[in-house]
Amino acid sequence: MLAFILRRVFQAALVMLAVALVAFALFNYVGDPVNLMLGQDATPEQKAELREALGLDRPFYVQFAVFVGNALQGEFGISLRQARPVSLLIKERFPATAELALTAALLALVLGVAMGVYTALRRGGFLANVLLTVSLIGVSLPTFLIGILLILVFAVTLQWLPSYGRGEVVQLGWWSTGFLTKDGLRALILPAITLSLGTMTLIMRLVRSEMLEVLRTDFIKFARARGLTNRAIHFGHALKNTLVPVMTITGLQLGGIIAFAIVTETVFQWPGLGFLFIQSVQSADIPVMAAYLVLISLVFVTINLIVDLLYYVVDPRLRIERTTAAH
Amino acid sequence: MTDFVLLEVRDLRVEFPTRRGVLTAVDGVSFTLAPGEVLGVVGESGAGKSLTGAAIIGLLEPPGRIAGGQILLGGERIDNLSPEAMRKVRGRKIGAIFQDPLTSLNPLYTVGRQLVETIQTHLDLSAEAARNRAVQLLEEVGIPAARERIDHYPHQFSGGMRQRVVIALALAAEPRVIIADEPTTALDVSIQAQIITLLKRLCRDHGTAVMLVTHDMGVIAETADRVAVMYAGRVVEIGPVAEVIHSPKHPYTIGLMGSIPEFDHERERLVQIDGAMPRLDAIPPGCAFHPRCTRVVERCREVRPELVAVGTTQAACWLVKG
Amino acid sequence: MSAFVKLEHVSKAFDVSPPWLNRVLERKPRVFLHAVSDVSFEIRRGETLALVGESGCGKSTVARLIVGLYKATSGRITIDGQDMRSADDTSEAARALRRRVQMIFQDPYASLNPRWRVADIIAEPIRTHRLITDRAAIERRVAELLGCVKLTAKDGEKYPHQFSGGQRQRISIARALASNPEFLICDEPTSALDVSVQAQVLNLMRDLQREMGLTYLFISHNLQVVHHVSDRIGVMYLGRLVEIGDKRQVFGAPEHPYTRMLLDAIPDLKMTGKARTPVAGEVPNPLDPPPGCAFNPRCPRVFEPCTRERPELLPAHGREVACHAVTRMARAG
Amino acid sequence: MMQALARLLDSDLWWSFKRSPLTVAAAIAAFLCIAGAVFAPWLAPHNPYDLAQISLMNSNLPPVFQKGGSSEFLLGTDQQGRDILSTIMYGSRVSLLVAVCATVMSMLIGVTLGLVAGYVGGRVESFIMRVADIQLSFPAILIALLISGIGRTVLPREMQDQLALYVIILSIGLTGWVQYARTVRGSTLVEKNKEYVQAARVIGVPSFRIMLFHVLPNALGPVLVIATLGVASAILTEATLSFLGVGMPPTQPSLGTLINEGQNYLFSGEWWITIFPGIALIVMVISVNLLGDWLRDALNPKLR
Repeated sequence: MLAFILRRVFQAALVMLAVALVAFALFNYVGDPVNLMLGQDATPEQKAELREALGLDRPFYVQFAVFVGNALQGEFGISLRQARPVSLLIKERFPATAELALTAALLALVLGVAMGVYTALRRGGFLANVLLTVSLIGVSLPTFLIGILLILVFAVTLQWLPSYGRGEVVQLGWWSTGFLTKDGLRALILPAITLSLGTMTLIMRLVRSEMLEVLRTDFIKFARARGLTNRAIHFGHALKNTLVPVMTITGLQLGGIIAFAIVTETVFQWPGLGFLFIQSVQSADIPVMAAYLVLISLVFVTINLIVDLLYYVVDPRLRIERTTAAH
Repeated sequence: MTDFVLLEVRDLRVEFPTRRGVLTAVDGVSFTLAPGEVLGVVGESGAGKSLTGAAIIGLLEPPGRIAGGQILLGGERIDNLSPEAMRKVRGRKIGAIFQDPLTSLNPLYTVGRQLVETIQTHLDLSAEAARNRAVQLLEEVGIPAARERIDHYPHQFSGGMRQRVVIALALAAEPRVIIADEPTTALDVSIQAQIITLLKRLCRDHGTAVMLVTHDMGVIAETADRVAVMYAGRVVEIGPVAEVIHSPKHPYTIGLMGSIPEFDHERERLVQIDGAMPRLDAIPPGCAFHPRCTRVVERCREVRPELVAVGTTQAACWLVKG
Repeated sequence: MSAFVKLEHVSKAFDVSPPWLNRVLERKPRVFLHAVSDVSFEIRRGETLALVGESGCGKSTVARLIVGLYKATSGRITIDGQDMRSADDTSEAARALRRRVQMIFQDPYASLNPRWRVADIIAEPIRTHRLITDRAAIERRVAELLGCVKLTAKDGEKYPHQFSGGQRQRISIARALASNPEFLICDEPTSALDVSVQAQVLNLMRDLQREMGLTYLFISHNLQVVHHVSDRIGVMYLGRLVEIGDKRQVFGAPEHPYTRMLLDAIPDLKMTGKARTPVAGEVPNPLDPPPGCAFNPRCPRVFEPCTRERPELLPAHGREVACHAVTRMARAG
Repeated sequence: MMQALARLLDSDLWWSFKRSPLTVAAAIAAFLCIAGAVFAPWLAPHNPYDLAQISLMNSNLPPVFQKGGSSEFLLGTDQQGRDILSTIMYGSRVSLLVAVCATVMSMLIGVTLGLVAGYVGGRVESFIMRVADIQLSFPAILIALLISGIGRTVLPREMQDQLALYVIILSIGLTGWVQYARTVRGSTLVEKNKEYVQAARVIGVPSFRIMLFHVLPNALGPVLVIATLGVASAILTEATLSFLGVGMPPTQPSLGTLINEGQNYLFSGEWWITIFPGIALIVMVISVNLLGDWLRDALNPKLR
């Protein structure tokens, strides 16, 4: 157990280090920060001065160490576009993305698993076929188009829901939440649906195919032969075995939600990290890009770590060493 | 023993609709099973023996379906029961054991949980009583330190021990009939002998009847009271086991017995049946065995022979005179 | 006749250790699975030696060691005086040796590439070893080989899935024969087949041996089949040879308690009323074999040295046996 | 040739194809989309990028079935007077080109790495699969964004539009290989242990020949399925990138670029500028996805 956790944590740390290296390379070598900060017409003296001030004349590994040290304290320098500390920008934007992603992830997980189980058990049934067809559309529709269509229908035509922004938010310390006002919740509906739809259908299709696979196994057949109720077979035996392989992919999909938040936030002008990131990509605002990359990687790595640990809880084959098995 | 019929299969027909038409995998199979009797069903792969078993417990995999005939348990039809009624029959009145003990158990639950679940599904017992019964069952199938091992997961048992657990599960609600589908095929010879001995003892003690499906004549010889030989979906010979083994009537049974290598007399060559069992989509007209039969006559190619009684056995062959 | 195939103290261990981090943290040692330990035997030209034993006894590993699919951890394997280890490299000698040794596998469904035509499958050894280069001649040779295994030249145009299990196994045999080998290793060649088809394949193998003077190593768990095909029999248990000798000796008057138990465990087809005596217990975990004689926990004749000292394979009553009880009796008698 | 055709018409694959009307419809739709895209210069009613052919007089015309629509511009025009139908056809051409090139690139990288990992094993395998795991935990869209973001910074501004096509193919192609690698490695591990591969080794066939002629052909079934679905998802990724403004430039618009440009007119009522390219995109992706789904089920022996 300890070795398992240690190995996972070590791998996670390795990934983070690799990401930090990429971010650092971005920061320092892609587009000369001195040029970016001073503009094209600065004098060589000015450049040299800034170079020294930024520590760019020091050896590579020292610079990297400083970068990592700063990153650990949440320091990523000054945004080139907005001329404000990156950490401040991120702190402002983080709650918006977190609330959106969390809502979407919950929607996707709960509905995705439920629909997946339903379509597997009622294979060939009418509603199951409808859900399957709809899910195909869900997989085939790009997130941004879903957003646009939802806006067209619910905001432009019917005028039921707002088409952009977070609505009214309440400040809790530095955290701003939209969960506590009616306006904020209304503003959340369309973006959350947009963001969750793709993941939801993916999870649903995955659960369905895994469940069908499990339902074909010998132990399910043997459970039927023992006369267990359908309830016990489907929800006791099949579902648990289905969730073991589904967990990994679901973990990855939740990471996907954060990535696609970029798109959703762009469509709905949602003042979150993704929107910030896309603006920084368009204007080559490297410090923000680097900070976003590190932060998002941290989230991914954490999700993956949790999924790995969940495996350990669910599957006794991992928990109990094979070699201790007696006869 | 034979005056009371526990399980009766009448003219059973199992079909599989496919793109090239409907395939008949089991075709007019009839037999009876008395309480405490062991009926061996033997045949090569594709003969329809496992499907017959699956049809009896109502677990044919779609698109396979029972297309004709009746199955009676204690005089009552069970082939037309509702799914829910049939579920109550499974495990309670008819138990089943499958070939591979490695895959027959859910890997994520302890053996005890699976046993208790099965017991409580069919018997009105408290959790504690069910658990006690589970321990008792494990002891009965010869699992040492059952009280401790009940909380182990399937992967912590060896192959032979797992098959014992499977047997305990099949017997959990004291069914009157057990369908054992190749219960020893996946096991080594020495373990095979242990499992067969166990199965025989348990069924004698509980008075359970067994339909033993296997391709191994040796297992049949030492276990079964009667044996049905199947070929291409039909029973070609059925009778008391000693009779069928020592004086087989149907040319297929004769060939089958001759092709088994034996210790006592050394032969330069084995008796071989040329060709292979026909595929379901190409079953020859007349007697399905005629293309491989060395004693084929004109009528074999055209008219299908029915089972006729010869002494205590029955065989479906034109050369056999009743 | 001198030995054609010779194994001297051949062992094969697989490293199945837990990952490094687990070993360090949980203080676990490296673990080796000794699949084959110190196995020595000879096969004479033209004879059939059979290896029997239950699953996990190492008989298939022996087969794979001889054809070079595995490398032996220690020991020496020679074929016609030539060391198999030279088969590692791509030298001309190694190629020549490969040509002379071929193998027939267990599963007729997995042993033929489903995407190749049968004719191409059979021609592969010919092309690989460049035995014939002329296309028409290859075609003729393939037709001839198909004839050898009672198939027709037209069957070469088909794909494996169009054949039954028995036919496929015959195609495998034709492929093995294509390089004119002298030594065939048959790893459970009939255990996936039905009995009536098994008889066809066994008869064919026997005919081919007669016609071509082939040497066979026949591996099987089925004692009746082994008895039928072999001249000599080796019985394996947990990676070791426990008894080896002439078929009539070993099966007629088994000396090792394990051989005896195996024979007793065979179902009695003649129904002489003799109940089969199940062997007590199960094969121990091969990662942690019992000390001394590996069979001692199941042996009815176990006595003091068995749990302490591993018995050597020694001649006794016209065969070789690795059993303290037998060698002591032999010495006393 | 005739023989091969006859075999195809008799195969299970063709049978399952004929039996599913949805699949036939998808195949027809996919064929129309692809033909319309590939032959756009010959089939399109106008050339929207020929300045001589467009006129501001025709700007913002609604589609033909709405009031004010013209039969010359079946699906209406955009703000510059370009025929929407024609821009869609030209746009599909770009989308499809990017998607197919990126898929082929992913496939080549993935299949090679997967085959090598599966067949060689050991440290090579651990390394490749570890990289794949890490890559997989980052969504493709993010990596693609990063690559095109870097491209944007590194390349001189005047070259950006010219090179956009290559940058975007590269960024989508580089992120898609993991699935191929994992699948091919999986089937390679299975096939490698099958007895026909061992038989080839016993015969003395060299390793690379075994990989190429024995293992690879048997591992390709699932690759075909992934590639089909991969084209669909590459179309989506490209559209998303273009929508975000980091994909194809307006001078060389793909469907995503068109949707992005049209989006600004959504609120002022000119819905057709964005909705029709959107529909084209959806039809293209759904039909390809349907074909991929069918192929997966048809090739999966367990479902038969």
